[in-house]
Amino acid sequence: MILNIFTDIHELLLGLMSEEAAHILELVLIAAGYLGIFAILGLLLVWLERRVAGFFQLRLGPNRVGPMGLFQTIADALKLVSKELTGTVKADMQLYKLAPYFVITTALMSLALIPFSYEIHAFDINIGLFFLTSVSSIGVIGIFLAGWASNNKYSLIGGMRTGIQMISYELSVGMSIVTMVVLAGTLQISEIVEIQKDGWLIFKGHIPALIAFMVFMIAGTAESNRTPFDLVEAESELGAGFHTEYSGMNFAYYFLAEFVNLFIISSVAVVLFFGGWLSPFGITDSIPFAGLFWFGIKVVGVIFIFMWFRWTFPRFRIDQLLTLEWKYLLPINIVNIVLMALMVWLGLTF
Amino acid sequence: MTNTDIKNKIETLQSDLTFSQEDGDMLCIEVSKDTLKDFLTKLKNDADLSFDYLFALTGMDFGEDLGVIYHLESTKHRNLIQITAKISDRENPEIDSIHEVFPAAYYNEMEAHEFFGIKFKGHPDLKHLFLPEDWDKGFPMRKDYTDVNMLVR
Amino acid sequence: MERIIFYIISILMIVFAVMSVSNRNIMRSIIYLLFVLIGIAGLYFMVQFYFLGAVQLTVYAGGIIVLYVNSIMLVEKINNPLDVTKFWKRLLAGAIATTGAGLTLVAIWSHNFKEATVSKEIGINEIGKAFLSYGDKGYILPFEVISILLLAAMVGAIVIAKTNKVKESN
Amino acid sequence: MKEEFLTDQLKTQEYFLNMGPQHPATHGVLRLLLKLDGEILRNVDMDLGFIHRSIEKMCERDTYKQIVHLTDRLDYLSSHINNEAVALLVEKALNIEVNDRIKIIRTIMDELTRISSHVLWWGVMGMDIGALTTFMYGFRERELINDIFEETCGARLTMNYNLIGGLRYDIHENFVKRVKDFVAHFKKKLPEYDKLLTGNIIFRKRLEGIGYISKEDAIAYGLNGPTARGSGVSCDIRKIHPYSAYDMVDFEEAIYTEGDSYARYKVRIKEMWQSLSIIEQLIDKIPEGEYKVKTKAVIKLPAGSFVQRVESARGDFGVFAYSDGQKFPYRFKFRSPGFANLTALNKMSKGLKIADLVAILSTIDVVVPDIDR
Repeated sequence: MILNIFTDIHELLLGLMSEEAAHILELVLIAAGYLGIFAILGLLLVWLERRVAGFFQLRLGPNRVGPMGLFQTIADALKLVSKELTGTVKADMQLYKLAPYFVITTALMSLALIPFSYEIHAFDINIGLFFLTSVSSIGVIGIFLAGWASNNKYSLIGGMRTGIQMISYELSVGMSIVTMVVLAGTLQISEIVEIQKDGWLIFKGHIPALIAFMVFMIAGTAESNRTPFDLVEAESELGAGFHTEYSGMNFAYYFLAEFVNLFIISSVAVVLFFGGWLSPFGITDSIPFAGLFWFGIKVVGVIFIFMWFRWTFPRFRIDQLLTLEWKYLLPINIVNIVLMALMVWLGLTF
Repeated sequence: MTNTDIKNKIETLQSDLTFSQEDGDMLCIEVSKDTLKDFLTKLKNDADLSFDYLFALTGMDFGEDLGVIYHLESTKHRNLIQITAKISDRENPEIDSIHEVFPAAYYNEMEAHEFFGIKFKGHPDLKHLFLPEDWDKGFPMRKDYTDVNMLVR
Repeated sequence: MERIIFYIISILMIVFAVMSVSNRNIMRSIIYLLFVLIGIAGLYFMVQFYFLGAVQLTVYAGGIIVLYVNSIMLVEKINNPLDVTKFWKRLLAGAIATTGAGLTLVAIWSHNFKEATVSKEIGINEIGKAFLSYGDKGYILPFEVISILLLAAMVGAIVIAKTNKVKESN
Repeated sequence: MKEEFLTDQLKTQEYFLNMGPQHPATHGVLRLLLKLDGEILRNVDMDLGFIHRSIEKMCERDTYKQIVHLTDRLDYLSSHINNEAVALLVEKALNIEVNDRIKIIRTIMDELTRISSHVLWWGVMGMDIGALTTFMYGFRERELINDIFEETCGARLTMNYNLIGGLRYDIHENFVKRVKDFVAHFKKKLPEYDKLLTGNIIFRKRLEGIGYISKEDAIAYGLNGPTARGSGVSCDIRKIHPYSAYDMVDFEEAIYTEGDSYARYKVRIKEMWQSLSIIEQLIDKIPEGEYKVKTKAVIKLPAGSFVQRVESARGDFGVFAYSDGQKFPYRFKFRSPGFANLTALNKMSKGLKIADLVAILSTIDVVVPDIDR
């Protein structure tokens, strides 16, 4: 069986070396695996974005390199790797070079918490969702630093906008997660998925869950800096915003991290609202690794909605963005939490 | 209003004016540069004329004199008139700025300044608008300007 | 192996702590401070205090540092290096720090630690209940005090951003 | 108390931001010097001339027939209309009477040019506000118009189709059918534009009340074209001083009185509908006849000043010729609509945010070669 593949590797390693060394090697292997997932996910999502953009914009998108243009992003990545790393003379070089790694590390750390299927789940701790939000709160610093250390006014404005935007909308993301946690009764991601075996949470929690889902989608778009909340890199205003001065691979880090963050946000939405890796009505739950397929389908569906937003909506202005968060989303969220608590207390959930 | 009507009306406002092209579609008036600003203000504020729209401000090099041509239109009556003010001093040409009367003149005066060297008295910021900031090769739109790179006719 | 990781993290923390206080670029020292705080969180994770670690990350790394970075970016002469403090001030600060460190060390050495045999993972439900109870093992008071800490951080940020008017008039 | 605290205690530093000459929002090489307080605009100054080609000086060494073709390079999006301005000027000065066929073809081409310019503006407008898809939609229709142009005279953008005393070629035999096809197609697509952008709540919030300029200020600053008509100024040269075939058609001047960016946006959308209506009225009425009037080989204007104004896609495009009776003009001045509109930018955008400046700049619809001349 395929399920045994991990155990087989474990035993093979144990046969070759001591337990301690095997443990370290396994950790290294998992890390390498996740790095691979990171890169492939990023490239795949960039490709998907371009195809979706083409679909919305009456054009084809990349379709020459490889089947359906699948290798186009790989070609682009190779180009970026081979490019010169430029920077400004007056930049704070130390922080300037450090900044992309904040973004990429936090994205990678969050990825470890994503349950791709029942079998593939690297870091399943009891405070999973809380850990996810706390890690992603550090990612802001990377963008902040990039904006500041570039010593470019456009970058600086972009960086300041990020700070304001991320701090504000993290609240909404967190609150809508908390609403769903009230319903699920746990923060552990695998448990949240298990609870949904008899029905996805979006159906279980009906009205408050729907509100939470909408708020989560809005705030999630803002968290991943995508249109209509892409003020950070608003290209018609700021050129490229915080990463104006980055080139080559340093730029690619931001680019990849943006798409991986999109994936993480979508995964969280899938876990919280659409039953994670579970198949509808449990039709394929007995087959190992089938969860991977269902999880993938659902995540791509949510990602498609995000991309739909991006290629349809115009951009907000910074004060409108803050008004939306503090005057609308936050009060709605607070009321919604109370509503959800009442529902759970009165047993009105399905 | 016909050109004759406008002419008659304008003559009551100010005396030292020269009229021409009365049978064309646009009345041309020449005014001395010292009374120019007053004259334009009167034209703008007069209820019957109300020339409130500065259509164009053109710097001129008449050969002997420099000058500025103003085209004014009335958004009420839709008559276009042309007002010419000549400046005889080529070395240090000066004329009153009218940007307080017509804000539209602000950037146009900057343009006339850098291409013809006409100084507009009262203009707060006569910097180079089109030419580079360190331009010192004279005034390109004047007739006596020669540029080695420029092809002759 | 855990021992090795512990030492690596500790050494890194000490190095970054020293760099943080000795660097004259305010932005860099904030970032070094961030590394120290992340290191502490790392130690918590090592002993499987996940909740505490995550709180450390959220409150200190994600909250306070971001607030400080945000407000420091508003400071006028951010690119200028910080002033070197006066000698007696450094002496005083050093003395206080040494006293504090000494007290901590004395407390640690005088206490009779028992080695934990089973590392028990504390459930999130228990933590939640403990936070809201004011009984014997309740944490409602410390929980509220944390909010005062955040308030203090905000006040600190405003103080940094505020222009020193007295200095300007001189 | 709040304001006092902000100004006294939290001292903020104003800084300069150099927007352009290479910047996506400036649509070319326009340099804006912004004085900012945070993101709030305190002052907007401009530095021009990055593509100044001194066309006015070049005109002084060219004959009138040559000058027609220099005007393409001003506002390249309404090149046909610019050509027409010079042609009409010379025709008026020399009393050359052109027949109705020429007039009607010129008018149809004018309106097609206007639609193609507005469609491009609409695409870019969406892009400036952040909706990237509009650009592709705009180009879809623009391509059809450019195909018509290409079939008619071989060029797609700078057409040089107008000459003094007529047109360069007769229209292609497919012309009428293709124009009709386009009108039918565009009538279906224009409501799509409204669905995508006009009714969008974010888009409206971004434009409504932004970049306000009153009617009086609009006149004083010399605003013209759709920009001024958004403030309620009636300034359509096609109505006021009709030229070519505009006195034969019935159309409405698009005027909105709000004076904000959204009004300027609506003016241009309405103008596209009006242009369609004008084309529809004229396309079946093209009479038989010559496409060119014979003119002298060397054209000399009588001494004097001549002004011809046309309504280009950007507004009141004026040509002023000062002739001393030679075959070259003594002074040739182009009154560019974009330059006049740009002068009010500071007035419109003071106190707003950078994002608003971008929105205002695109509702003014600047084309930099037109401003720099």
